[in-house]
Amino acid sequence: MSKIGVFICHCGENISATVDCARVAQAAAEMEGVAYATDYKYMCSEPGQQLIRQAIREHNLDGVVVGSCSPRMHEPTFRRACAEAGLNPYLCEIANLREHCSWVHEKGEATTQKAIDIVQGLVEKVRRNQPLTPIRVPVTKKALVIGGGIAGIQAALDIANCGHRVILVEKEPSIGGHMAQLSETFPTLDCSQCILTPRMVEVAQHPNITLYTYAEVESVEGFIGNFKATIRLKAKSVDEKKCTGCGLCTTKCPNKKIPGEFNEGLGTRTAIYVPFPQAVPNKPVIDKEHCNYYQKGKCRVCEKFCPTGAITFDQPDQFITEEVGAIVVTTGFRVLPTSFFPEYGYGRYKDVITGIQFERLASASGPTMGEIRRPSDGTVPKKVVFIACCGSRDPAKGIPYCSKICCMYTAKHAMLYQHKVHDGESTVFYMDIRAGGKNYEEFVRRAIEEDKVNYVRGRVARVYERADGKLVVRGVDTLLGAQQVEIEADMVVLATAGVANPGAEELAQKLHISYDPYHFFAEAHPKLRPVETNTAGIYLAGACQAPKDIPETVATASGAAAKVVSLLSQDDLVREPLVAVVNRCAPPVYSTCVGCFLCQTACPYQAIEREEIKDRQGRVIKTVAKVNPGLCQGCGTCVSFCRSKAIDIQGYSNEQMYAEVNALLNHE
Amino acid sequence: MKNYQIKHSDLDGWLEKIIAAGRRVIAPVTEEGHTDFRPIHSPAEVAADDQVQTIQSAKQAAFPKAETLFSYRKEGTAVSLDQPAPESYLQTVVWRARPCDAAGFTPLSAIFNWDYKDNLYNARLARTTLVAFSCQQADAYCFCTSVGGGPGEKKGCDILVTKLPSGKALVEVCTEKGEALAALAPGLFSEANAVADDSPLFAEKQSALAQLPARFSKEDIRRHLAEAFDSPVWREQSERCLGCGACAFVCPTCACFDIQEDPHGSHGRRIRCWDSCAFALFTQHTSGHNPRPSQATRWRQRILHKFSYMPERLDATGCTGCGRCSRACPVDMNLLEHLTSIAQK
Amino acid sequence: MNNWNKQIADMLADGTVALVIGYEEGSTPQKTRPLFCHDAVAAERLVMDGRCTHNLAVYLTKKELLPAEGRIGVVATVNVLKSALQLMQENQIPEGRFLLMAVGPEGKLTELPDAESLRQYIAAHPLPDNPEVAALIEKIDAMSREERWAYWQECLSKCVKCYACRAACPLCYCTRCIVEDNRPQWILPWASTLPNIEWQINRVMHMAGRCTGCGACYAACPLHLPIHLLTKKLTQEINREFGTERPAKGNVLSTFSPDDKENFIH
Amino acid sequence: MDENKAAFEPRIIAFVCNWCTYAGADLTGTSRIKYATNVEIVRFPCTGRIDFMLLLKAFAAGADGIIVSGCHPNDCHYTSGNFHARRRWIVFRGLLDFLGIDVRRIHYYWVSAAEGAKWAEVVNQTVAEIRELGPYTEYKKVANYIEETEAAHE
Repeated sequence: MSKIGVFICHCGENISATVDCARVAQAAAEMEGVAYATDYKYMCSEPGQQLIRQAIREHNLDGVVVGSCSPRMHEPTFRRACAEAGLNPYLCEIANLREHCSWVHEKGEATTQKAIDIVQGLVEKVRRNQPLTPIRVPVTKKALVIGGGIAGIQAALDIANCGHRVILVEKEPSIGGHMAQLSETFPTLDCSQCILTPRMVEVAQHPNITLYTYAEVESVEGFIGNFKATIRLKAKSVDEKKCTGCGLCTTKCPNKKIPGEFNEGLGTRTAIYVPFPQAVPNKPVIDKEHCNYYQKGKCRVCEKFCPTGAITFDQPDQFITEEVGAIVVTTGFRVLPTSFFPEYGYGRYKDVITGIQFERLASASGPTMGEIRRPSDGTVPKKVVFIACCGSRDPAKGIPYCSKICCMYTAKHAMLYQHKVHDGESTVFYMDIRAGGKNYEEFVRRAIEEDKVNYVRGRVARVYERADGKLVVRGVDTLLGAQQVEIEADMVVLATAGVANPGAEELAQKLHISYDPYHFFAEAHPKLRPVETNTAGIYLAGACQAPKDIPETVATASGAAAKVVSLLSQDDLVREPLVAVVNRCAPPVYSTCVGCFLCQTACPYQAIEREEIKDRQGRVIKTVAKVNPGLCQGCGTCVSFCRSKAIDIQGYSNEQMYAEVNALLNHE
Repeated sequence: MKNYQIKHSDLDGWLEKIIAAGRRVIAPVTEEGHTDFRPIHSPAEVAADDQVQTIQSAKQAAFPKAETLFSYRKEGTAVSLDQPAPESYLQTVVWRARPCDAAGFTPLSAIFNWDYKDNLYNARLARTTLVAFSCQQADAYCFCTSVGGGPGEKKGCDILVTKLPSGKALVEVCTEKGEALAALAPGLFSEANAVADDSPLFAEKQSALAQLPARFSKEDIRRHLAEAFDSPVWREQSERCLGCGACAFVCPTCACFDIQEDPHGSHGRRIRCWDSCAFALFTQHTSGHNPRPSQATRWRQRILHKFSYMPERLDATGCTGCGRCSRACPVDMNLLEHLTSIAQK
Repeated sequence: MNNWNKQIADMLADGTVALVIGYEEGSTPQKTRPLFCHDAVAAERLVMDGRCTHNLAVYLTKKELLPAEGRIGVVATVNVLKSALQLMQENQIPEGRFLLMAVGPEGKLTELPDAESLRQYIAAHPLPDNPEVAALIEKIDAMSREERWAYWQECLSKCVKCYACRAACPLCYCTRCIVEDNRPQWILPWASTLPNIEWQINRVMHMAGRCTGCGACYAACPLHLPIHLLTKKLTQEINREFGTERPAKGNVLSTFSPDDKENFIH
Repeated sequence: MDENKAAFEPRIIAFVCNWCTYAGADLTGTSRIKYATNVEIVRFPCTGRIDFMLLLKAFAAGADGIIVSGCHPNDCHYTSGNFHARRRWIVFRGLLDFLGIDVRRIHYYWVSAAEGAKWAEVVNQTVAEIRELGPYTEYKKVANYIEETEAAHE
């Protein structure tokens, strides 16, 4: 027999103006299982809470219903008051008599009756509430950061600087990512490498950071606070401990004509190579695909010349396992290549290049030492056309979204070009100029007004090569009444769309995080949880979520780091116990879960695992579902799905909800 | 009690009078090719008399599949109880039951009056009149003659009607309830139609009955069952059993029931409904332990209860040989076949 | 003795299988019934023809009936194979535990050792849709709502809750059926109209995307209530709304598409 | 509308998710928008949690109408609970309709936390429509009915 206390709040006159609170309390007193009921002017006030506490003690109450404002307002207040009086806080429920009753109805019998019904429903619910204790999950105080671009670097440094250990995994031979490729950065035009490389070095030297380059995450198991990641260390064919980074091998390698990734194919590298001079670590790897020894079985020139004997051919890939408490995914993005665009020649014209290729041309450390020269003949182009929104905002291309950074970098490119080629002419075709951001609009105005970049609002239909070898850009100027324009160009720069990295989907599946139709990783909530994923303990930063500029990338990285640090700063993770639970019962049944596991796909959080129930000899009796309380967020979708009702959710259990629904219609 | 002869064609007129007298009449009705007992309101609804059996037995007249034992209402601290008044039960006539249906009420009554006298059952039965028709055909599942019954057996009937090839029907009135029913058609059941005890019509009745030689005797079965508790036969016979309740629910003598609550806040009721020993949950304890953990043990219980425990404790056999369980069984568990094999072991 | 009976007798004799589940002659010439063969002698009784309609897959989840060691052979109809495949997808049949076998027109025995072979066999032996069932569904669809309610109310009021429909269904293998859960008492346990309707709604919803359409539920019903129309109708709806392909992982109702219709949500 | 219908006050249960519709209904209150008293709200964590059996139980307990409401697509606090719910309702509705259960009495809505005014409209509209349909007598009749008990009595 339960002893429920019912406390009806007047909320000043907010409730009592339309609801007869005394009558509600009176009606509640007569409800089955109610031991005490009263009304009071301000239940949330200290005297009101004291009234609840006192009644709990005096009447030995085992459940409380407070009829007051919305539970979204004062549920924590009243649950705390109950806890202070020794009652498990989860034995307290709130009847929403203000927002859902007194404020939305006129004064009258029906309103008071509705209030009574609401209370009745929650009395029946609370009679079936179970005392709950918050869930504690131990936390491994180490983080894994996947991706060593600026996002990963920033996140790793922030976490490491808070005293936690970080594993940073980068798939390329060096960290740095796209930012290392950039020439200058908008809107300040400071040199990208100058601001980035000190941070790269800091990562390498940080005592709390373990850096694995040329490495990839193979698999991830576990859950928040308790992940186990297996990392593949791809064979570098160079013993890092012996290598001094002298670079002799790279000068001796006979295979010199390999298009370099770092220079976006505009420069070449050798088969044993360091991607760029400031690489971290500054030690070479052998690219097996292009190495004569690996491909043809003969050469080993580098081995001959290496003064320290660091070359280790036939080194296998290594696998290491790291236990971490949190994971930050910062795997970045890529831009579409020019070959994606049939209207611009499918990448056939050498002087039609992407924005990132232009970055390399403009970079002082690039293949042209910072001089703008055409890839085809090395001459300085006198007329350059920049085309914005190449692919982006074009549903026909499958990319309806805005790539966000192109407006700004196109302005920057045009500006850099004008700075470097004083007699040059630059034209930008654009749809709209999106320059939202600190000093961004001013930056674009400067390009137009001071550097005289010719902005044409319109789409480019075609780029083609005339018989004389000149490129012609045919487009439309919508500000001149959709007039067709044709502009000759020595070079065309396409601001191609930023898209997800190949393999993003595969990684998401390894991590059990969700992704959008474009394979960008999905936030738990686009506004309020922008750096979290739906999988607790896994966070996102940077352009793996969507194209982002550097400030935003760094901000999300620091945001994700803050989330990680707040997680790792706890010994135990404490979570609301409103989670799903698979039942256990007496043998020989053990659990009424029949182990069909169809529920697994109903869970948005991959919280449903398999558990083997074993006898004392260790033999498996049955395999049943188990909800990982560390991952479960308590939506209850599995509960409604389970055919045999073997899963239930604490706080919204089948018994509770059934009783509440039935009780609401109790009065005749 | 008297016996009468009437014309086949007068049977409907009699039924009409019974209906007109306000009796609730349950009779075989054919829907979608299947015949079962249903309430009827006109003789035209009654199925043609060409089938061996209805799907279900007539037991529902006195032992419905669900019934309210009592209802309650709470106001403040006062509780009021409402129990159905036995007087309020309608006078019911089961029309064209079979002798095996009628025979079923003997073991059923024995169970419902074993220690506790079940007023609801008794009151319903007291208001039920069974008009049985002798069987003129039997099928592969029938075995009444092996368990003490017969296609023209009067025991348990209030009235037994036997249709004779001559176009006459011999009406044997067996009880006062039967007399009361005959009295509703005084024109038919007149002195002129009375049949003497030595009438040749009784011989004609015997010749009109279905021929069904006994395959075993109750005593054979009891003797074998006394030693069969640990026999492998239970597992062998029950392997294909699916554990549904079809056999028990169509059986004229199965009396197992469950008692359930139907609470609605301050009011509610307690309900009795059919249950079956074939269900795994039937004997499951709250602890999880089940003393009959397998279908084999449940099948054994079914047979032992009917053919060993009931004869020992109630002096009644829990089977009338109607064969309904076998016809209803989704996997063709044939009781006659199983019993014959036990008797021959 | 057919050649395939001999083959199965040999398999039982040499221990290839410890048990074979198949069909034998039933009580009347019109029907057959399930048979458990524990030895080669029993295998002589096995039959396979158009009368074999029981869905033997129902036994594959009944551990108490199956020998602890050894493989179990099943002489299966296509309906049995379809159910067995679904059971595999639902993690109910351990790999390699059962040897499913089909008997071809000339008595040729085909062994179907794994899910892939089952899939191929089922695809190669499509079962025709029962036009009577489709016609009945159309008839009910054509009724007014009130007529439909009257039809089903009348029909299901007859149900005695023997649960033969559940017992005969290979996919009703729950350790504890929802009707046996009394906290809360989801479905009132006695047989009367609403509890009967609620039971059928549950049974059918729980079959969503799983029902293989074998009709065992209807065949088992001692009262011949046309409850298979409900599962069939549900399958039709699911096929129409979500296509005939079932998700590779999970169930129709534990997966979704962002493009599912919502013309009824405002 | 005849007088009986006007006098009939339908009883309606609303099954709503905590994050969108419950909060939206809170906003209706905060905005002091008035609506009919006939609806009682049951709070669930997510529409994904709403068991179809609970809807049937509401009818069995005497509800004349039902509202089911949650987050708009892509707004779900749990990302996909509402998608799962939507699919469940598609199948469930089809089955109910085939059984002749009056699906016009179950109203489905998406009401976000910002749509306080919409919640008031949703309630008023549902109440008006259910009032027009009248009490769900045919369901209530079978809800507490035990054939044998009732049929066999005077």
